[in-house]
Amino acid sequence: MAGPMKIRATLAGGNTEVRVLMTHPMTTAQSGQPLHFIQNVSVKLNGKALIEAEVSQAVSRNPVFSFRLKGGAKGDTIEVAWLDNKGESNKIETAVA
Amino acid sequence: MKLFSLLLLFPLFPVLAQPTPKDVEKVMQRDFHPRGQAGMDRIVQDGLQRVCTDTRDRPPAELARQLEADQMKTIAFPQGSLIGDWKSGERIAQNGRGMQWTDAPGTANGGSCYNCHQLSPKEISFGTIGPSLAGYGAKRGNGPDVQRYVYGKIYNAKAYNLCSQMPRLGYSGTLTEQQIKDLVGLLLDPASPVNH
Amino acid sequence: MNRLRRTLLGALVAWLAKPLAAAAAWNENAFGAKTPQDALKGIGAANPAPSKDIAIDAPQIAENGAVVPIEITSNIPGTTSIAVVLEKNPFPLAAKFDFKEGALPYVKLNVKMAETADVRVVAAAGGRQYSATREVKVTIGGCGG
Amino acid sequence: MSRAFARILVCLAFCAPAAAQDVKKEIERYRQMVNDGSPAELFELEGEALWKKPQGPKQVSLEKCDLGLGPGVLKGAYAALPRYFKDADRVMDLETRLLHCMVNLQGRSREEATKRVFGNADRPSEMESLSAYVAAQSRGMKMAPGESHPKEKAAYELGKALYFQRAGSWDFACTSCHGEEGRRIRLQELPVLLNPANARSVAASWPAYRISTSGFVTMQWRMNNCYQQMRMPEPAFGSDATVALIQFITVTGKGEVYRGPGNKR
Repeated sequence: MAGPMKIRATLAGGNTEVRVLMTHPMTTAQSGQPLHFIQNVSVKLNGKALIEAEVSQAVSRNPVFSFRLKGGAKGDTIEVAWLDNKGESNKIETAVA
Repeated sequence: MKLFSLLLLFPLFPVLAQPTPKDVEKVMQRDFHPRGQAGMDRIVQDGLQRVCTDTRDRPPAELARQLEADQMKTIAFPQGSLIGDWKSGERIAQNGRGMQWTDAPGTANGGSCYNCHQLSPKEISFGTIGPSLAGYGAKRGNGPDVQRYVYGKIYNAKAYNLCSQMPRLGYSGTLTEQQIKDLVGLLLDPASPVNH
Repeated sequence: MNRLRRTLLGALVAWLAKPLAAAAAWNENAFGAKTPQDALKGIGAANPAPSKDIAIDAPQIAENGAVVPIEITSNIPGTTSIAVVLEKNPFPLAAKFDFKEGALPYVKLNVKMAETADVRVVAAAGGRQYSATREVKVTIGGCGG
Repeated sequence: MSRAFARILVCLAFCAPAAAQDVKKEIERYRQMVNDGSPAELFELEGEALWKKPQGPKQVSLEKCDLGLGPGVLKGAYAALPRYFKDADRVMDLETRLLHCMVNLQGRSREEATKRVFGNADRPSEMESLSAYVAAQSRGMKMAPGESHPKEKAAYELGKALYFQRAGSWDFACTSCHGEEGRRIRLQELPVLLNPANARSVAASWPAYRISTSGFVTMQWRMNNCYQQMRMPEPAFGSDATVALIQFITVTGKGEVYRGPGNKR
């Protein structure tokens, strides 16, 4: 079961600032534990994918990302989703404030 | 339970005065428990710990001299050169483990030196509770008197300054004779990075 | 009718659930690379041109290598991706972000760094590759080693 | 020539301190960058779920737990701790009080409820997540621990005395590291908690997410871990000794606006 996520999307200077927190161990090959890390992150505005990321085990545990989207309006829907190397996934949605 | 706590608390602080070190020791004996290598004997203050607590680390000069002389007697100075292997000394200085309840007894302890002192100028992560020791040997040379002072200071810092915050690393059984010699090497060997 | 609706609904749910998994490509070749050069080759950026228009904001000294914050803005017009390469990590490629129309070429993330090293950022724009670096010193923490 | 000489003099006076100043500034910048977006918020979410989850022989949640402002009142409760509780006839900090509720409300044994009070990044403890959640409900409120009851005063005095008590294999007291302004262990600055200015920023930022371990840490853990590093035996969780130290630090730092669970080294 994937741990909780947290998201905040706010208008700033005509753009939308998105900050997202993810619960994930992000274990490395060096840790001696089974490799377990997020590989894909996507950011969608009103259902349309605007950012697609591939990431490695070098991203810190409990990842925090900030992104910026052009424009945006109050109430727009932002969705961030992740998928890890074991096929586990999670996503969270919020309205731009 | 209520009676117990009444009995325990009231004799300790009848009028909310500052509890004495003896009072605090009693509380600790009640509220602490042994774990791993850390036994309850460590709660019991020895003479100098008691004096330093009582005087907030400012003991009267005469008493300090007497107790420092007692501490000096605990130091067993080895014969011959006291300068060991500075490379091993650097590892001991970097290592902050040892003597904790989480540390396995019987494994070599560290000296935690960098936690409080600057030594090799190459290491930027150093503490400042103690003075910087960068260039120590370059400034003072490495004659027999300096070697003896450094060895003694690491073995039992309290012999030189009664209420120093530096642990008595030899006296407490933290470091072995060879480990202390290696640290002397780290400070005094001209080849040591401390002196570059 | 009901059954048809259920079948359609089921197909719709399956289709909705799919995009992430289906779109989830992961460049095994580049992420598995053990040198920065191979990592760069893996993302098709073997010889990026140095650029002053990539702003990397990272602390010069990181108190803890487990969390090194890096904030990146590409000021190169038409930037479509930003990749982060940690030059002394066992697997140097840390992340690659693809930006579609509507996203700004900006990201802030935290990465792990084994030791003091250069952080290299590669930005792609108009089919060309640009890069900039910034050094981060990683220090040893206090208290019990 | 004289200009070169002057330059050397200026350098002698300022170069080394300037380098140390730069390190300090950069570490400060590092902390600011990391603080923007703390995973502490993830622990708050877990804590909320635990607060509402029926547990123990009585299968009840902690939602009726009285943290000092009445059963179930969370807003501002953390900012008013530690305090004296009549039903327990002692001073309690947040974790000690949570334990009290687990035992008395949920019917759990003290032994079971304290079996694993300090967790790790892989599995945070119940206490840690709950502390994150409860503390977060005091964000923006002034820290005002209890200090009028005789037992609150006694706890403060005991905490202060403990702060100076030298013992253990390495002769340490809290003051050995936290006794003089401006000192560091490695690069970590050490607040002198006798100084209200320092105690205020501590009171305003604990409990917290710990970057070096990716776990959430509480004040009871901080006390426990300091004694471990002081080479002492272990203080019991929620004991008068640990509560007294927390009381001493919080009272010294009273009046500060609580910023909510943040980040630590």
